[in-house]
Amino acid sequence: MGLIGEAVLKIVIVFGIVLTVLAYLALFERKILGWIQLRYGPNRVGPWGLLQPLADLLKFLFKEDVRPTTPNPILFSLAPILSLVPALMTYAVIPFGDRIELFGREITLYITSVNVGVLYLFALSGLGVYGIVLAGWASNSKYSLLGGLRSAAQMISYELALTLSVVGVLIQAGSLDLVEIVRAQSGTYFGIIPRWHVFWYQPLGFLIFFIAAVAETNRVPFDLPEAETELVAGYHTEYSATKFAMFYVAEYANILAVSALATTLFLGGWNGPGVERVPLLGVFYFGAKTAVFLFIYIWLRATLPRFRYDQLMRFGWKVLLPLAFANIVFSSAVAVAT
Amino acid sequence: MERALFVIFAVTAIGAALNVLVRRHPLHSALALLVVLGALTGLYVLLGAYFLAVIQVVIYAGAVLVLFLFVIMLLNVRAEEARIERRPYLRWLAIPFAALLGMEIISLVRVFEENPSPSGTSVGMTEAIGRELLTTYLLPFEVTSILILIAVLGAVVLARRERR
Amino acid sequence: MVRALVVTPLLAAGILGIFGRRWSERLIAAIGCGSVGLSMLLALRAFVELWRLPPEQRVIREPFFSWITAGSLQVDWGFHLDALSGVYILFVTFVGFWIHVFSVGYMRGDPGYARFFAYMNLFMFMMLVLVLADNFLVMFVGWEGVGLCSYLLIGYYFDRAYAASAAKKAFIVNRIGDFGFALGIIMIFAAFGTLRFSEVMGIIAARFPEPEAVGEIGLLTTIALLLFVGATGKSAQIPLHVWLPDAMAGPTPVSALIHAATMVTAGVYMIARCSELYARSLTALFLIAVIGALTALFAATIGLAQWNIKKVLAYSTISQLGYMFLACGVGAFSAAIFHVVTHAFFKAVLFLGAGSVIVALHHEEDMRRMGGLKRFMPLTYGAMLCGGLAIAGLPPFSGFFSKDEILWRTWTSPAVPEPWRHLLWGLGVATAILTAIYMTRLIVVTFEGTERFALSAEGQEGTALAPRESPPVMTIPLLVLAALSIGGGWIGLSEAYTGGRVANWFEQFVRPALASPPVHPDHLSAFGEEPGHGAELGLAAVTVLLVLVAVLGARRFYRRDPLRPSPSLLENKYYVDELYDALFVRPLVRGSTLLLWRVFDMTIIDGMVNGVAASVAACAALLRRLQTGLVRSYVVMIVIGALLVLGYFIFVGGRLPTQ
Amino acid sequence: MTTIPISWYLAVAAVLFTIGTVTVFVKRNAIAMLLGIEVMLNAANLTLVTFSSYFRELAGQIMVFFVMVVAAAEAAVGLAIVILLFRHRETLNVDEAQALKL
Repeated sequence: MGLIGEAVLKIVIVFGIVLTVLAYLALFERKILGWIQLRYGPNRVGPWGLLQPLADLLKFLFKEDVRPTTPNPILFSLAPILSLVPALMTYAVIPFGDRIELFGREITLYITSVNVGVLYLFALSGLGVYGIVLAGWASNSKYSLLGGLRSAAQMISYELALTLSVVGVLIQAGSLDLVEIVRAQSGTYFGIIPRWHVFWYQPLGFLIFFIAAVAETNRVPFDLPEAETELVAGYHTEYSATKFAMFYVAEYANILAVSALATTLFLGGWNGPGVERVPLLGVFYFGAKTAVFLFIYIWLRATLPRFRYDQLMRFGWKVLLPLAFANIVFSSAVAVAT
Repeated sequence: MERALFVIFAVTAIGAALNVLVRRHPLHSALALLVVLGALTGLYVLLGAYFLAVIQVVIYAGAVLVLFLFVIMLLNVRAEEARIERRPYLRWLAIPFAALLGMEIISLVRVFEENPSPSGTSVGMTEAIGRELLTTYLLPFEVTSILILIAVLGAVVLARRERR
Repeated sequence: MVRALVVTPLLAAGILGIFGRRWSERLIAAIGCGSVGLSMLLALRAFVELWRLPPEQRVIREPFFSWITAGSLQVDWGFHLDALSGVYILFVTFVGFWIHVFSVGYMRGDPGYARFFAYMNLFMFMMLVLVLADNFLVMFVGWEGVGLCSYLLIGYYFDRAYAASAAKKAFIVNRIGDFGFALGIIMIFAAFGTLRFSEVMGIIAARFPEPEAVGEIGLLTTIALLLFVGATGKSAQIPLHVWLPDAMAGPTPVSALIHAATMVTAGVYMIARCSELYARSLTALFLIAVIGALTALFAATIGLAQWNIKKVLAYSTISQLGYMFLACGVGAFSAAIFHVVTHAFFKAVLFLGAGSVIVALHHEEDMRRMGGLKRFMPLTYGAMLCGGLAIAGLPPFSGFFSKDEILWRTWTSPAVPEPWRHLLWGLGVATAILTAIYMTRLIVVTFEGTERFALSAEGQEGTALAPRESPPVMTIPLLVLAALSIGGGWIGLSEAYTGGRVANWFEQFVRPALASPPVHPDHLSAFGEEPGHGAELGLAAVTVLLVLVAVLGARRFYRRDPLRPSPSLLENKYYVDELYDALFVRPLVRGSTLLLWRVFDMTIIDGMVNGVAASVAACAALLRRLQTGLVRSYVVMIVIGALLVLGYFIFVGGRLPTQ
Repeated sequence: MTTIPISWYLAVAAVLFTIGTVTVFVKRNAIAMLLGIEVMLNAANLTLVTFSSYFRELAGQIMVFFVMVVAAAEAAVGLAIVILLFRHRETLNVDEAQALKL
């Protein structure tokens, strides 16, 4: 019973933390956008606007749930759930840190370690499309439908590059288990440079992964499924209140998950100076690295214009995909040579 | 526990498959197929084929079925309407053949009835499958990759709008 | 590693074949030669690895992939590197590399540059497959593959009728031999149930302790003779020798590589590879020895009378191949392989030298229009001289060692009955003398005496038309190979010369891969009585003396009148081509026209074809009603069909699998 | 570990296969027919995985892998044809695509 209790406890803690982080991520984004655009950003609710997420939450909960006339009311309600659940399920395998000693027992700082962890994540990211596509379909609206269509095509296209960009890392680490991949990145070269994949043989893979990840999460400059200048709000045009909140949270959950994944795969996860002695420090390192990615996401949003649709497709298929293949060939060559 | 899970997954799979059959709208059929795939994933896990279970979700659910949805939405397919068959009397042929099928299934399944059921935990690991694919099955593997390439080219050529 | 060395030339061949057309000659040459060079280095590495193993375990097996699995037939692509194939890959890649380099200069300006190198590389691949195969079927792939490349390269100038027909001739004559070879392979599988060399030879060694006697046509003899038919085709032995002289229609490097150094020795290789089999059939060995000796003598006499420089060398090749078969026939497999190696060196030199001359004289191949080239092409002359002395068998050139070894082994062979072995030795010595004569004639007529080629209008050297020494890209390979044909023989120095103090290195090395010769019943009583080193030296001295006399005599003879006509019987190659034409080709053509075409083809075959077409049309008229255009009805038909078939197997056929 | 008899899995697969076949029979919509084919393929996959697991033989799972790949190829080409059909005929009813029949 102790083990199950421990697992449940861990799940509760992780989800508590993740949901809090997600709530503040929205604030974080608005603040940074504000600063970049020489504004203050939200600063009315609480000190420095720190209670803003709470206010937003209340607003979403108490707004009227407007439902369009649609032949598929069930699908319409199902879509946001289908979008949110896979996004949250990703955190089950992400290793936040190594194991620690607590109350005389060893506790791992991740919910579980699956030997096909990376594949599990890709499976979830593949399922994430359904929410968006079905939302587009069930809304019975032209804008939504176009958004859903775009999203389906875009996510299939960029998922290829995303998956292939990771193959190099997998070859180098020799495992599909995320914990093992992080362990493979411990230590340093020449005592200075960390043994992270981004520095050793996988810089190209990292670049492809990051770009494809931005596209996969429908963020600027790849946010065509919800391009407000063309499609009002794309697939979630017709959504409001709680259902809209679900999409909103799902988007941030995806961003956070992808950032955490990039950290795990390329930036050495929890690794950092002193982690061997104080494992709890790993969580801090992990958080810091992930935060850098989150900042870059917001930074991109503030600075880059949106792609045109044909540019997006051409970039994915004719630039990223060949590069990913080249990276696999390169990685295999390195693996054979060493 | 095992049996309960098996029954849950099996019933889900069959029920969803019936939905694929019964639904008039292709989109609903496709979603029912998604459920079938999910249930099968569960069965694969029960059988110890973890790699295939994940791959099932990645390839079938994540790619193939999304493609179906995409096309359904792109063409804005409507629900099928009932129509009158041209040769309704042929319908009666179904009965003898259904009987034949039933007999065949039963006799084939019964072959394995008394079979002891060893568990399959050791097979199905990613590494073993990868090793087999790139050694024993290298030639089929490469041939399949060429098949995929041809399929991609074929799809592109077929679906391309002709330029004038 | 063995895989890499085999596959490298194939990759290059593919690349050149597909993309080479638009590339510059420089790039093509780099890829063409580079791949073979790489292959050579890899072969060297593999050889060294083999060398490091203890002598009795010198086998490297490298499985590649499984190819055919059908019932009990299991054929894999696997490579088998032992002392025998190790020697082969080493000299094949080495000689091959230098001939490729030579070709860079020889083929300059040819419009089919890339095609040429693609074929040559493909040939190298096939040859390596042949040599490294670990079973008969893969060897057969290589065997047919080199035949194909030979065909492609003989017919390289396919716009010339004689080249095209020479290529066809080579292909068809080889087909006759291959038919025997294929039958032999089938018999092996039928008899032993496997095709792997190691397994087949193991079964033979275990099941047949005693050799089959002379005149006994048992299982082993049948297989051995069938395989030997293949060898006569590939290695141009009587009666299937007719294709090789015509094969000279291809570019000269091709003649050097395929039709002198490597491919034509495949027959010898095959027999050595199956030495365990041949050592158990005295009949087959005897037949091989006789055919080899006869071919050697017969081709040497023709070589005396030819005017085309390449034809002389072609007949010389046939003759030398005869030597190798003689060696196999008397059970001296290692001597045969040794001669293959030295022959590869000196014959490559001779052919490349001839190529150099031919280029210098703007593709003139008739020796009657050569002469006096010594002055213009000193390097080529020097190289050719080395090659010539080597093939004539004068010490210390390489040919001496191998030829002497063969003659000595013939004299003392345990496998051949008493009067015959000395008779065969006599034939061998006669061939050696003839070899010395025709080779002296070739060098004298080509390089010495007056200049009979057309000089420029002023008749002076230094003008555009005067022959010039070839560029370094051609002379360097010549010199390298010439050096080897001088010194290459020392690796097989017979123990007799050191009084038994130093063992024959080459023989020591290849012996584990080969069988020891069987003992003929005649010799059983005398068994154990080793002939002394003195006898060996004495016989060698006799041969050398005879050859020396022949060389000097021939030199005087041909210097006086280089254009001395030869007996027309010899010049016309004993009318063998005409004989075959009258015996086989014409009856075949007439029979085909009258019987096969007019009667069989026009009535029976055409009748069948038209009848089938008509009946298909009639059936189709009925069946096309099934094609309703309704996809779903097709589905129903498929499923009903499947149900019925399944039902048949379950309820009627009773083939239900049971646990 | 597993106490489920092999025949249970096979029975499920057989039923799924039958349902898939009937789907292909009954539907006139080309996309729905393709969906039926997917059901059939999945049923076949289930038998392969079952045997693979029960006989501890990896070959079955490898075969499933190939089946999935071929199914993906089939879906890509099939859907391209469907799109083409729709463009030319404005319909997805396969019964109406019979211009080539005799």
